[in-house]
Amino acid sequence: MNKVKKIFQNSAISPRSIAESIARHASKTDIGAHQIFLGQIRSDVIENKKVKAIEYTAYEDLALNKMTEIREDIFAKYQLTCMHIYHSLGVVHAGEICLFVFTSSKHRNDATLACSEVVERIKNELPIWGREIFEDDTHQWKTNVF
Amino acid sequence: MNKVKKIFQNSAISPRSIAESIARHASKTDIGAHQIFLGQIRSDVIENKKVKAIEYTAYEDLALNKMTEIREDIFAKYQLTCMHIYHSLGVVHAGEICLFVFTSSKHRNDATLACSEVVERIKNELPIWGREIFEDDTHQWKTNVF
Amino acid sequence: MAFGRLKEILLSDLNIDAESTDKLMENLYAEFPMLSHLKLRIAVNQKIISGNTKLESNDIVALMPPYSGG
Amino acid sequence: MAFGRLKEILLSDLNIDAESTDKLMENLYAEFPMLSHLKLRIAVNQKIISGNTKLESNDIVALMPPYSGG
Repeated sequence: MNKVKKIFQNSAISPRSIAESIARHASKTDIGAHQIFLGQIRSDVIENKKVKAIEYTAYEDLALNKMTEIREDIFAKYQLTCMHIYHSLGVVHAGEICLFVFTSSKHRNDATLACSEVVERIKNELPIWGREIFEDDTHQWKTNVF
Repeated sequence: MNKVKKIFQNSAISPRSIAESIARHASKTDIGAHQIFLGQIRSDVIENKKVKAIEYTAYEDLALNKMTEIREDIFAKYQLTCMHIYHSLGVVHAGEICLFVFTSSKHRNDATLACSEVVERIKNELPIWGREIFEDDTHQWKTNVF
Repeated sequence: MAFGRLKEILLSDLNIDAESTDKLMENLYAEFPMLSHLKLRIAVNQKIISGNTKLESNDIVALMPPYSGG
Repeated sequence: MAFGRLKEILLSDLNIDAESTDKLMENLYAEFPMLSHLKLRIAVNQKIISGNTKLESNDIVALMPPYSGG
């Protein structure tokens, strides 16, 4: 069984932590391409009410096992140097970043295709739930559109 | 005629400037997805000589006009909130970043497809040349593989 | 264990005796009719199941509404 | 104007009298036989041309080897 890497953090993902993650790859001089996907909280207006935040919860154990499986599939399919995934739990406000997917490879095609596929699989296969919190503090459960 | 935006900078692209660019989008709460491509200098070994840097030159006026055209095509084709492009000129060392393409949209598909298409067109259509400098200070002209 | 909006319906994790997942769901639907509107995924001991599955005591059953991460 | 490896072959920008881009290239190939190994794109006054193009005095012709940006 492969090592299970953690992906959850109890806060929004800061631009600074993204920069640090990028900077750590400067020593890997076999990398030619990085592809990054960031999910940002939108303040959608639904029936005249504006979303001010999303509160994420997850079935963490199952999510981490599933992510390990996805990671193995992706590394088997694409020539990647590395891949990093972070997803926020708890309350993330509109304009903040809740998902950070980072793939790197020698040639750009692998990083690019892997990044899209991982984002798709995270949205489809990880047991994570978002509760949209409106400005009046009512809420509704988010549904992903595919 | 549309406004010509500058894309060149005479240095590597720092992770910090990428973070700043991301952070500036926190106020745009209609954005749900960011896609970022980064080109990093590889220290390829060619005939036993290791690349230590690439020196970029460009036909800047033509490149900026071409980029304006590409930008218009992309905005006509995809629902983007914004798009930012930076390419280094001069010497960029192995492990440093020379290209930063940043697209944002409400739903992820637009940002993702636009990002790939822009990277492809930049490599194909912008008059930019890379000279690979080896550790022994000899050089060869880079050729893009497609 | 219940997740997402299910947590609001069931209020807390429940201890229920049932010989199989189908039986378990039957009992839950009877008690919480709202559940029938949701497309649920079911996991037993962290493995997602697709058909009816036998349950032993201490098995952990997770009821999961559609995912909405990312 | 010459770019990329062409700059090393031509050494500097040149002033050449030629009535058309075909004539210009003919002269250059005669003087710099190495050029014939390169697939060049040609721009006149910042517009890339595909066929032979008439030249006026003061037109700026750019000879560009294959791009390798990014």
